[in-house]
Amino acid sequence: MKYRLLYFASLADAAGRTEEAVVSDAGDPGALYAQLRERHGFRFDPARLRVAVNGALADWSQTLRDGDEVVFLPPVSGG
Amino acid sequence: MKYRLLYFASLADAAGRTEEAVVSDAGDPGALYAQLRERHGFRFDPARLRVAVNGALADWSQTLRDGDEVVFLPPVSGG
Amino acid sequence: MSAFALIGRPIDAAAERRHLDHPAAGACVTFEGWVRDHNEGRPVLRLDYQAYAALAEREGEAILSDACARFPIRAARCLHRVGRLEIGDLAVWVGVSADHRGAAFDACRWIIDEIKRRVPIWKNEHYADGESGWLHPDGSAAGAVQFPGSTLSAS
Amino acid sequence: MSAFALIGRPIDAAAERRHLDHPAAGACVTFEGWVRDHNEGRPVLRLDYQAYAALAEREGEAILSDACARFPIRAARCLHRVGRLEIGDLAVWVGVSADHRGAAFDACRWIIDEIKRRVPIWKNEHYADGESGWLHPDGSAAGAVQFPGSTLSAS
Repeated sequence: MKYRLLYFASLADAAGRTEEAVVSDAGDPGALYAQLRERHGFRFDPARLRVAVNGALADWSQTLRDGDEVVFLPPVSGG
Repeated sequence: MKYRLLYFASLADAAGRTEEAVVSDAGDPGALYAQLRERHGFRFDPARLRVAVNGALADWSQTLRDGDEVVFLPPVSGG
Repeated sequence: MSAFALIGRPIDAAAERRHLDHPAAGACVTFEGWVRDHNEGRPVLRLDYQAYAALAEREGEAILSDACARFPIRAARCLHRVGRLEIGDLAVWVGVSADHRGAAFDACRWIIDEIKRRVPIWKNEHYADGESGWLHPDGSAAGAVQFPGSTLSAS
Repeated sequence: MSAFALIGRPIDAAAERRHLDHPAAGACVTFEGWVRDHNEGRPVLRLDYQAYAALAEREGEAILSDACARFPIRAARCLHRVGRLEIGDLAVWVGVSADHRGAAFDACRWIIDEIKRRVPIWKNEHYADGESGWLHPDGSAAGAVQFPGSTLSAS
């Protein structure tokens, strides 16, 4: 399936891009992050991240569908 | 001795004036208030008031001197 | 200009706020007290504030100095209106800047609590039914014992 | 206009404050977060805020709605800057009006705590020594794990 990834903050720095289209057999955010972590060398354990699918917070085990926008959120520092 | 009294809020209403010169044999604010309470019908027990002498908070038993400015402060309601 | 002041004209909150600027400050908390249209269930039309100015300014300055000693803050200011105010008017303004927000919140709240507790300022509320009364809080939960104003006590 | 917004230009705090007016409100508490000249002992020159806008606005609105349900308040608003900011710039503004000051203080503090805890906005600090780094707080007392920025990671 094909997913659209957005990257922010240090994840964007590590990936060297702010977005990318990914073709993957990962069926949920947990599996997808494991693949992308290996590809881009992300330093965060998933326990320190949140994940959003199509603009809403989601579970790591939520079933992904073709075309979903997936965003891994590192710890925030607004305010 | 002669004292200058300033009255605020409901004490001014009860006294019908905002200040007055008083000749009295009262030697401290406690005795002076007892006299003025009788004259003007002030409803406050002294325990609910504070007293200031010459612009600074004072004790009820502080010795007054001729010419002192004395102010009995009802409970405040600023803010 | 001193950090506490009584003021007979409208408070310029934006101008006051600029006095709190500090390059090391990351947080600024302000409190504004507005004239409400009701108190203890009674409709209020307007009010008057009266102050014993000499002592009020001394006490106000002491509160701000105490706040700077008690809390890790950079600056603290307070202005309080006197005279006639209408519904929605800004009656009292408190501003605090600090490196971190916890101290700014704590100090701002402590200052307004102390201002209300001990600065010699009194409020006379004018009600929709034509009555008026000085508020003299008695420290109970009800908050205030109300005394009829001079209009009534003349009767 | 919605109560929470990301904004790429300077925040007009006075204009925002007027949106909180309510005739029954007697208290208004505002929080301003300013860009400090230091963090964890390092001199800071400027910073950039980046946001995942769609989710940040959704989370921000949810926080303000929650605040109105949790606290007896009349209005609550928040604006957060994105993009490049300089020392002393206003980065985030929170305002709350309420009948009584206790709820206004409590709600304002709760809102900024929640904003900092969960709204997807990230800060990149640029230091006096030329380094920069995204801040990713780890929940510890130290407050933040710092990641070198892209300039460094290219080396």
